[in-house]
Amino acid sequence: LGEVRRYLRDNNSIRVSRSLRDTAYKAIYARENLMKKNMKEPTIMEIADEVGLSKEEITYAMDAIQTPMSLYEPVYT
Amino acid sequence: MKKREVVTIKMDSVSENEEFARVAVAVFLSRMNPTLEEIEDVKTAVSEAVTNAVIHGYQGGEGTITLEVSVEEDVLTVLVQDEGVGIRDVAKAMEPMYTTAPDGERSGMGFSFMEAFMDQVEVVSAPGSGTTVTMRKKIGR
Amino acid sequence: MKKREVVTIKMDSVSENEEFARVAVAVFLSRMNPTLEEIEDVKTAVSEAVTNAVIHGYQGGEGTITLEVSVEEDVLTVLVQDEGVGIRDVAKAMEPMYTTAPDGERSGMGFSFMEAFMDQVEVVSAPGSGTTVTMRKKIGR
Ligand SMILES: Nc1ncnc2c1ncn2[C@@H]1O[C@H](COP(=O)(O)OP(=O)(O)O)[C@@H](O)[C@H]1O
Ligand SMILES: Nc1ncnc2c1ncn2[C@@H]1O[C@H](COP(=O)(O)OP(=O)(O)O)[C@@H](O)[C@H]1O
Ligand SMILES: [Mg+2]
Ligand SMILES: [Mg+2]
Repeated sequence: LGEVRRYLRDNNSIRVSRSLRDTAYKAIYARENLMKKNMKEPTIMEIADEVGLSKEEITYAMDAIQTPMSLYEPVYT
Repeated sequence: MKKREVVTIKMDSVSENEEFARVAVAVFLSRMNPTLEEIEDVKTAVSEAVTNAVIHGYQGGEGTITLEVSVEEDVLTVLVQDEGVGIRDVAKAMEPMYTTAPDGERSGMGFSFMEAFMDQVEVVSAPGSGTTVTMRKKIGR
Repeated sequence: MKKREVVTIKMDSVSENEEFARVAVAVFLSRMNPTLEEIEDVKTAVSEAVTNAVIHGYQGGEGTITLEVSVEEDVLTVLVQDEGVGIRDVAKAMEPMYTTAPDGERSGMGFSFMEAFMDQVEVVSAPGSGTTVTMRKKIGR
């Protein structure tokens, strides 16, 4: 029971920073997929459609992870 | 004691700015380290207020919406202001399910949501002089 | 032809608002359907301009920063304005590596970044009457 209570409490108090990070990683993943599929840089709307959130939400989330462009730049070899 | 911090945003009354306003307030709120639930609550309330300004205040026509977001101690205050048609009977407008929109287009629950998700909602309005909705919420209980 | 859309944001000159400004502009920009790279470029330029207003314009003291973001056709315009100390010699200030900050604290590359990441950067400034930086970028080539 203690476990359940802790689980509920933790889930009610998820900090927004964590949820933003989750969204940002989904967006990066979506971008990679779209790049592979279309062979060109996707736009924010294409990424938003893929993730199922608004382009505004995605844009905000992308700022939460201070990922320099190079980290999610596809590796050209 | 921390100083009050305030940001004022002026934007056109267009539906695209509803999402902009929602997210902009969320970005501001993030400095208060809210939970996901708190941020969702505030976003819902802001959406309802801005949608009302666009749809009812300016009735889909041109106009400017002012958003003032501030934090003082642990209280967030959001003010949403339009210079639209205004409301004759504010008490009636705030009743659950009351709507002036034609046949089932709107739920009439906008003000009820604002009241449910924020701690305090104040509406100042008069016909011809626009509407100001001020909402407050304590963050991090 | 689509109408010009504009959002005006007024905020205190505090470093906490650098992030707010950067994200608010990015969120506004998202309606132009940019790529992530274009968003990063604009965010970097806005950061530099707002940081300059906070650090140089108001020298860490109190003041208001005005941000005006607009879209017309496929061009984004961002104006960052302070009413701080101003700049005596704008051409010199915009030279790469030029900085008035003491010993290596700043890189002197702020204006260079703005020019690199935006298509056009215009600076209007005079001692005592503040600084206005206007930046333009065409989105979606
Ligand atoms: N900003 C506003 N300007 C003018 N009238 C408004 C405004 N906001 C709300 N109202 C009035 O109050 C009513 C109730 O609003 P609300 O609870 O949000 O329900 P709904 O928007 O679904 O009608 C609206 O139908 C409208 O008549
Ligand atoms: N908003 C401003 N108000 C006053 N001075 C400014 C402002 N922006 C820039 N400057 C001046 O221009 C110089 C160069 O700016 P910048 O290229 O951003 O380099 P840095 O900020 O690293 O010094 C600054 O050192 C400062 O003297
Ligand atoms: Mg409503
Ligand atoms: Mg600088």
